[in-house]
Amino acid sequence: ATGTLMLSGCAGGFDDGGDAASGDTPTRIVAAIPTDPTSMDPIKSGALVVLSVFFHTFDQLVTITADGELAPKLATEWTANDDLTQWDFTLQEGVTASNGEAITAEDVAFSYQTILADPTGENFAYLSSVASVEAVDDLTVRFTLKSPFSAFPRNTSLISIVPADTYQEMGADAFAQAPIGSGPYLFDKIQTGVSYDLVRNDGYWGDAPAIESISLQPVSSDESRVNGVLSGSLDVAPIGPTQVESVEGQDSAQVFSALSNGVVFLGVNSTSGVLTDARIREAIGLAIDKEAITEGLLSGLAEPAATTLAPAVEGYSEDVTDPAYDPERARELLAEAGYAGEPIPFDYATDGRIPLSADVAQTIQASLEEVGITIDLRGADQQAHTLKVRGREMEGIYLNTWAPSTVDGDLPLTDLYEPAGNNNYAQDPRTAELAAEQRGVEGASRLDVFAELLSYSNEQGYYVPLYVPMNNYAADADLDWTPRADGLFDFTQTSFK
Amino acid sequence: MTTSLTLATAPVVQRWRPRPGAIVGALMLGTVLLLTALVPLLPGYDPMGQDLRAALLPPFTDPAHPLGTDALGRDLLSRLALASAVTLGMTVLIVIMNAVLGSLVGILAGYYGGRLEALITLVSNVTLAMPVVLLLIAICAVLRPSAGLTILVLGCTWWVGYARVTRNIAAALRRQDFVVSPLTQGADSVWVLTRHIVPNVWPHTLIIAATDVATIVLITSSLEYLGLGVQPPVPSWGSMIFDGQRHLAGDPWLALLPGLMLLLAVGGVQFLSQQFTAETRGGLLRKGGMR
Amino acid sequence: MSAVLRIDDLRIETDGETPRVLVDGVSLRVDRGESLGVVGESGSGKSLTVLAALGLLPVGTRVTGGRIVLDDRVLVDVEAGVWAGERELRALRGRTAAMVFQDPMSSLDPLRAVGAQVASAVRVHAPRLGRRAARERAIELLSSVGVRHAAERAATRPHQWSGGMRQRAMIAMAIAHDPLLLIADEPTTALDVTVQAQVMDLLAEVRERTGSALVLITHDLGLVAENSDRLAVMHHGRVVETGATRAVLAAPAEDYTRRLMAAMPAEQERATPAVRTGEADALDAENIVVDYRVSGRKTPVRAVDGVSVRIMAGETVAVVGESGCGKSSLAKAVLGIQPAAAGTVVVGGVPLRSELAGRTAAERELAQIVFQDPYSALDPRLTVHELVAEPLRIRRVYDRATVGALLADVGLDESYAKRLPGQLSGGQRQRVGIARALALRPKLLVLDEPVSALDVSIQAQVLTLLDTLQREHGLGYLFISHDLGVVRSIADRVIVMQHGRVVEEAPTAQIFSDPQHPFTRQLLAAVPRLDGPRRTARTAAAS
Amino acid sequence: MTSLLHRPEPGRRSHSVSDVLLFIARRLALAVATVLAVVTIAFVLGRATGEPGALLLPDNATQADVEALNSALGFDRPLLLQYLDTLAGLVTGDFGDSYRLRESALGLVLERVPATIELAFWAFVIGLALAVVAALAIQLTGSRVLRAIVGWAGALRQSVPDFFFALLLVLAFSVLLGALPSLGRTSYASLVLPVVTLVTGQFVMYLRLLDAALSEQAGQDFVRTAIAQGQRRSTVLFTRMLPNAIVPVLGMAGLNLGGLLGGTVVVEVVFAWPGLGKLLTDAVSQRDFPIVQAGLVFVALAFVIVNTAVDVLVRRIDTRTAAA
Ligand SMILES: Nc1ncnc2c1ncn2[C@@H]1O[C@H](COP(=O)(O)OP(=O)(O)OP(=O)(O)O)[C@@H](O)[C@H]1O
Ligand SMILES: Nc1ncnc2c1ncn2[C@@H]1O[C@H](COP(=O)(O)OP(=O)(O)OP(=O)(O)O)[C@@H](O)[C@H]1O
Ligand SMILES: [Mg+2]
Ligand SMILES: [Mg+2]
Repeated sequence: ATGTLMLSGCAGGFDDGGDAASGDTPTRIVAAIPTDPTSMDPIKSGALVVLSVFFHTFDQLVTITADGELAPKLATEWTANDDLTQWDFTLQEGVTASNGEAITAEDVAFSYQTILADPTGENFAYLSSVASVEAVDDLTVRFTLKSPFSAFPRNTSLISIVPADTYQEMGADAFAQAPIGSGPYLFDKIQTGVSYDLVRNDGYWGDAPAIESISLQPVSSDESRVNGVLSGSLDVAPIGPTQVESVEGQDSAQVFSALSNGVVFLGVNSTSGVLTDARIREAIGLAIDKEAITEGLLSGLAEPAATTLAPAVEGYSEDVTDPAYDPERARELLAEAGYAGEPIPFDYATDGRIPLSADVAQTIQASLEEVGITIDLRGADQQAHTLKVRGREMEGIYLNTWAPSTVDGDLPLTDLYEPAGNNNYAQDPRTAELAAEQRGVEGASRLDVFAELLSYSNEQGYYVPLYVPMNNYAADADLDWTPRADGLFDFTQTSFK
Repeated sequence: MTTSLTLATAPVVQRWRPRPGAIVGALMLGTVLLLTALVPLLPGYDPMGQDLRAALLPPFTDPAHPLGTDALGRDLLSRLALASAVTLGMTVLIVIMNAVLGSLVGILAGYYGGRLEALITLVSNVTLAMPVVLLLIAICAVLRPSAGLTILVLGCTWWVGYARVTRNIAAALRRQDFVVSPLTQGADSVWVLTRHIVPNVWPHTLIIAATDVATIVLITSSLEYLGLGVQPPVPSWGSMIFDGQRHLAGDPWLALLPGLMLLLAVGGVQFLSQQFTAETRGGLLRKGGMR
Repeated sequence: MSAVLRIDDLRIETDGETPRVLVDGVSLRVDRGESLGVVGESGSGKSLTVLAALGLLPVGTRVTGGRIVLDDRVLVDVEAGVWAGERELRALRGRTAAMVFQDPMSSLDPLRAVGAQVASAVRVHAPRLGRRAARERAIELLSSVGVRHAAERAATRPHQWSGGMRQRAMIAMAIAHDPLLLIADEPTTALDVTVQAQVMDLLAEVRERTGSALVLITHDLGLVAENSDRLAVMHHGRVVETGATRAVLAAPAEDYTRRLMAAMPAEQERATPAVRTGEADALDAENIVVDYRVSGRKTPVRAVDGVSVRIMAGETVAVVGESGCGKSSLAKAVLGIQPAAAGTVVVGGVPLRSELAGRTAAERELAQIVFQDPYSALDPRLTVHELVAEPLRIRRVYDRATVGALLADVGLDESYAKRLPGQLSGGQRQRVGIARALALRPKLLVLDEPVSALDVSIQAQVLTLLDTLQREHGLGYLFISHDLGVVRSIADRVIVMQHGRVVEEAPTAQIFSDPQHPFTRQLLAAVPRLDGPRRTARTAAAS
Repeated sequence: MTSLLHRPEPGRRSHSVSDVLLFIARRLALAVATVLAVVTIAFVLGRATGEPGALLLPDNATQADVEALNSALGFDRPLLLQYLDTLAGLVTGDFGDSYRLRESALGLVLERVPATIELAFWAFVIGLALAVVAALAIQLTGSRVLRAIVGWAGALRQSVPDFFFALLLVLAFSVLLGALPSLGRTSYASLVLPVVTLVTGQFVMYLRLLDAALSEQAGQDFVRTAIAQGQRRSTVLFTRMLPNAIVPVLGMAGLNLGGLLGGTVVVEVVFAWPGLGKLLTDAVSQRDFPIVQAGLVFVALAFVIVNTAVDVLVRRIDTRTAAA
């Protein structure tokens, strides 16, 4: 009896549909995402990987384009008062959710208010500057902020708008099972951790995308993603830098590489042990040959970084530089500081966010030991590492990365330089002041503040910026697509050749 | 593991008459051991020294790196030798820990039976139901992942196979007259356990241990696949294969060379261990007629 | 009269580079309806010879010379290069010649119902017979060998059958196709005397019906005397003497045959008892009760039910009875290995606790046991010296000389000291067991079937040794056996047990001359003797 | 005379009701104790690994946010209370919602179970079946060459780690030949590679056990009896030796199937197979305790159930063990 039971169990597990289209240009895209998305309820859920789903199925007030620019989405325009504490967004007319419910300012206000009501939600932190949200009229939403915030609209690109009545009727749990939005795609089938299937929303208010259906599938292993694309199981998948070369040689696939919005850097606990000495911190920066890492180890699929902001990110400035690779000078500084080989702990995560992190860490260890610094290399899995970062428990230097999903310098610099920031060991009041200051100014003057802050940070050696990695993708040879700097998927502009 | 090992086929460690398989096995294992022992004596031995400009050299192209270099430009031959020492060392430790622990538990359960046996059954059930990998992840989250931790955790959780077999043997031995007889002459249980049970059980333990060597090498390498185990920059076969598979398309030797070492070791131990298993092949069921 | 089986100059060797000759130039002949007895000590090649006749030699051995002809078909002729194929042999096995093996316990598949096994033996050579018909035939066969309620019993598995019943099932399978030749390799060694008699009766009866010839392999001369027409005596892989059974036994021509006969226990009581008076009783056990708790049963199994035994110093008391009557359980209770549920045990004047753990080491010394099975009684890894030294080491009184003296006592010289049990014969092992039991100078020696696993010749040696030792040390013997011949020659008194109770107790002479209880008489009647009544398949012989 | 032969049977205990009840009671007690122990160990390890709040919020969340979340998840309550809660959840079958996925943990685990069972079942059945076929072939042909070939092949396979072997399979059959899907659980074809990976790894172990057991059976008296009756060797092999040889192998197989049901993480990762192993390992590293608890309870139960089933099977095949 067990046998038949299991057999029928398996049969139920398979869906019979293969690729719908055959012969003609495919209209279905299967994309791999590197981790399991969390809940499909956009009010509760805000982890990065889920946004690859939400960008398709929900509307956000604004959107950030592939090249990092701010663009209208549900909101057609937005304005702020003079001191940047009150923002009004004007909404698109005639937007309806897929079940017919009209999306108005009420729905926007509801979505934001619900998020703000729960400080334990994943999205709450993006709205920490918001004091209140209200619908001024059907098509106008007003945000009142606690303090000036010039880059506020970028944060709204992460918040999805749900149809308020439907959400309340269904309740959060039921909504997560069968979410309804107003985006260009509808949820077709959700198999948690297996696949998230979307179909085109023919009633979408905006431009109709070319692709008819999208399947997003979590695939955690790099090798599996490459092979998935090479064997045709996947149409597009993020891959690691070492795999780029092997995909490039294939006819059936192509590689997309684009500089990301993130920076890989060394965090430095400047309050601990020998690292309290600025000369030793400087020596660490001088001892690392960033070029060797980006060109040798990462096969040119990264660029050396001089600041903790990537070029794609608002706030980046070319003027900020850091001293070049100079092991001689590093040795001198160490000698000056009287460094006597005290071991410096070096934490890194063996897997997870930074591709080849173990190799990178080993290279850095070797360079530092080259100039006479003793390194105590400590690997851990990503989660343990994250907990340590978040608990501010690092005792020496550590490998970390920051990639702002808003593609704006505000998020990382808050975290790196403001008192509550997770990476801020120095607690330097000057950095905190500058980090707050940029929110109150706009345009060129804002960039100036950024530049000042980043230069000061480099001088003090609070962080050692290492490199800006590229996002690499293997994709079907016929795919016409532009990858985003933040590594998320948005297939609304995508098609097959 | 082999529950079919009964007293009837008890492997009395017999006269040493090598079988062909055993010779092959010894040669395979010997190659690995020789490499492990001799390479560190070579002048160019440097498993850690990096040179990103000389990364991924193929084998037999540069006399300084006879087997080429890895992605960080480290000498592959040196790393293979170090990895062999690390992997074999870990494996042997783990196997010994489990063999001792498992046999002890099994012997006690088999000899005393009753509540002790029930308790041991429970513990082994829990051990089996608690996946080693989960245990390691959890423990590594508290402490740092390291070779020592892996040895400790695997060394304490892979004993159930030993316990099962030794339990059966000890239970069978307990009923043997030669075990009862010292008791009637005034001996206590310790006497019987140390003089009669343990010496009659250990040949079986030895056989399981021999087959287990392979299993443990594979488990540790699978754990390294998950980032648990030996920490970089110290290599192990498992981590070398794992790192190497990223370069499988362009530079396959990075994965294949440590894979070959693994093959030699696992195959070697396996063929050697067959030396010990009693060859009760064929029996009456042999083919043919009168001849 | 044509021969059913003819073996000429058969030679069997082991495989390998240095072959050992196991059977050398054996010639045998079995005529139709005739019964041939084959006797000889253990390892003399009896089994190999007959196994070769059906191509059943174990792995590692092979025929290297001679001729085997079964029912006019040449199976092997080494010189002519004739070798029967598997197919040909299969057609003969079970149909022309069938075998009954020694151990009915292991000769049946433990996982299959007995009826199914008989049915499959039927179907082998009658493939067209339907399953149902085969099953009916199987039940018929089982009934014909005296299995009552055969239809019901057929569905049960071998472990639910007693030894005698199993041997009946084996015989039922063997006669399924009325074979010309039945080969019985020690068919009764594992059975009680009473059951043995029944099985031999059955074989004779069956042969009367089927007219089969019989090859009976045994080391019991009494059994061949009663059950064979002709006799072949084997020794060291050769046939040393053949002839009509009665004639050979009456006037053995060969020295070896004479030795075999001399070794048979004399049919008389021993002349001079060794009982010592004035010393404390070796054993005084009162009302011993032994219960076995069995899982899934509320009431325990009562193996010994209120048995009292008294043994004086230097006295031998034999306990006899059929298998399962509680003899070993009684012995274990005395030793404390299986604690008595009730009753008292006093050894050498010292009252002992019922369980072994409750006895002090000094108390444990008082009673020692020699186990039934010399193979499991000795740790296979220890040398003879170490085995005998062990009790001394336990008591911390080890001394090389003592061990040497003990070994000398049992007739083993220095050269044995370094050997492992695997390098000893059964009799030698039993001597080591006795030496070890004597090491602590006990008052009471419990001998649980000490000679039943041994050849007659070795049996005699051990019995003589026991007698000598008893006289020397004034030991009391609790002698357990189901071989009444042995009992008669060594015991002073006999206790007959049945179903856990004593049914009769009397001096040996009285038991043998004037048995009171019907069960005792049954036991005595079943003992095969050289001059016992002949069981022959008369009709077959006449035809 | 014959009365002696027909002594009353020494009670047939194997089918008595109280015996069966006792067996069931023992097994239940063992199952409960196992699950309790597993849950307790998981709880202790879980609390030792730290509070998960920081892992659940984005990088820019503040310490205060994290603490608020941790206390919302109940981590600020006394440990004993948390433990009792866990036990209560065990009784009601409610392990709470996954912290990360915000869905019922038990539901998430059960969602993965079919995929795991499917993989484990096929790997087990095919592995065992192949081993039986190979062992029978070896016995039947008596071929040393065959035994050597299978032995070498087994050693070769065993010395390739599962993850590497899986990768080679994918390269050969998916990338090069394009014959089979390289990942996912979308069709019966996608079962092939993961099952092959597992089967080839298991098969050798079963084969060794079976071969040893069969070889031992070959020397048994009842085999000789059957041969002496003129039975075919193949018949003897199938009807006599195999059932007897399979008994000791079943015990080992039970252990193994139990292990497979715990999830085969490596295979699941390489083939993106949505099984329990990956879910559980992720949950452990992400400190998603509700899933860990629910998953481990499932694994422990599966383990006890499978082994009980094997015991029952063995008892049915071999009534002697029931009596012993
Ligand atoms: N498979 C075998 N390989 C090698 N030698 C064997 C094998 N089987 C039996 N022998 C040897 O052959 C000799 C004769 O054995 P066989 O079994 O014929 O003796 P037997 O007369 O039947 O003795 P028993 O009364 O103990 O059954 C013995 O010395 C035995 O050790
Ligand atoms: N450990 C045990 N558990 C349950 N019952 C037992 C046990 N040992 C013996 N018995 C039963 O007790 C009874 C007596 O057994 P015992 O071994 O004393 O017989 P025995 O007279 O020595 O027989 P044999 O001549 O076969 O050695 C038998 O019915 C047997 O089945
Ligand atoms: Mg014999
Ligand atoms: Mg007995």
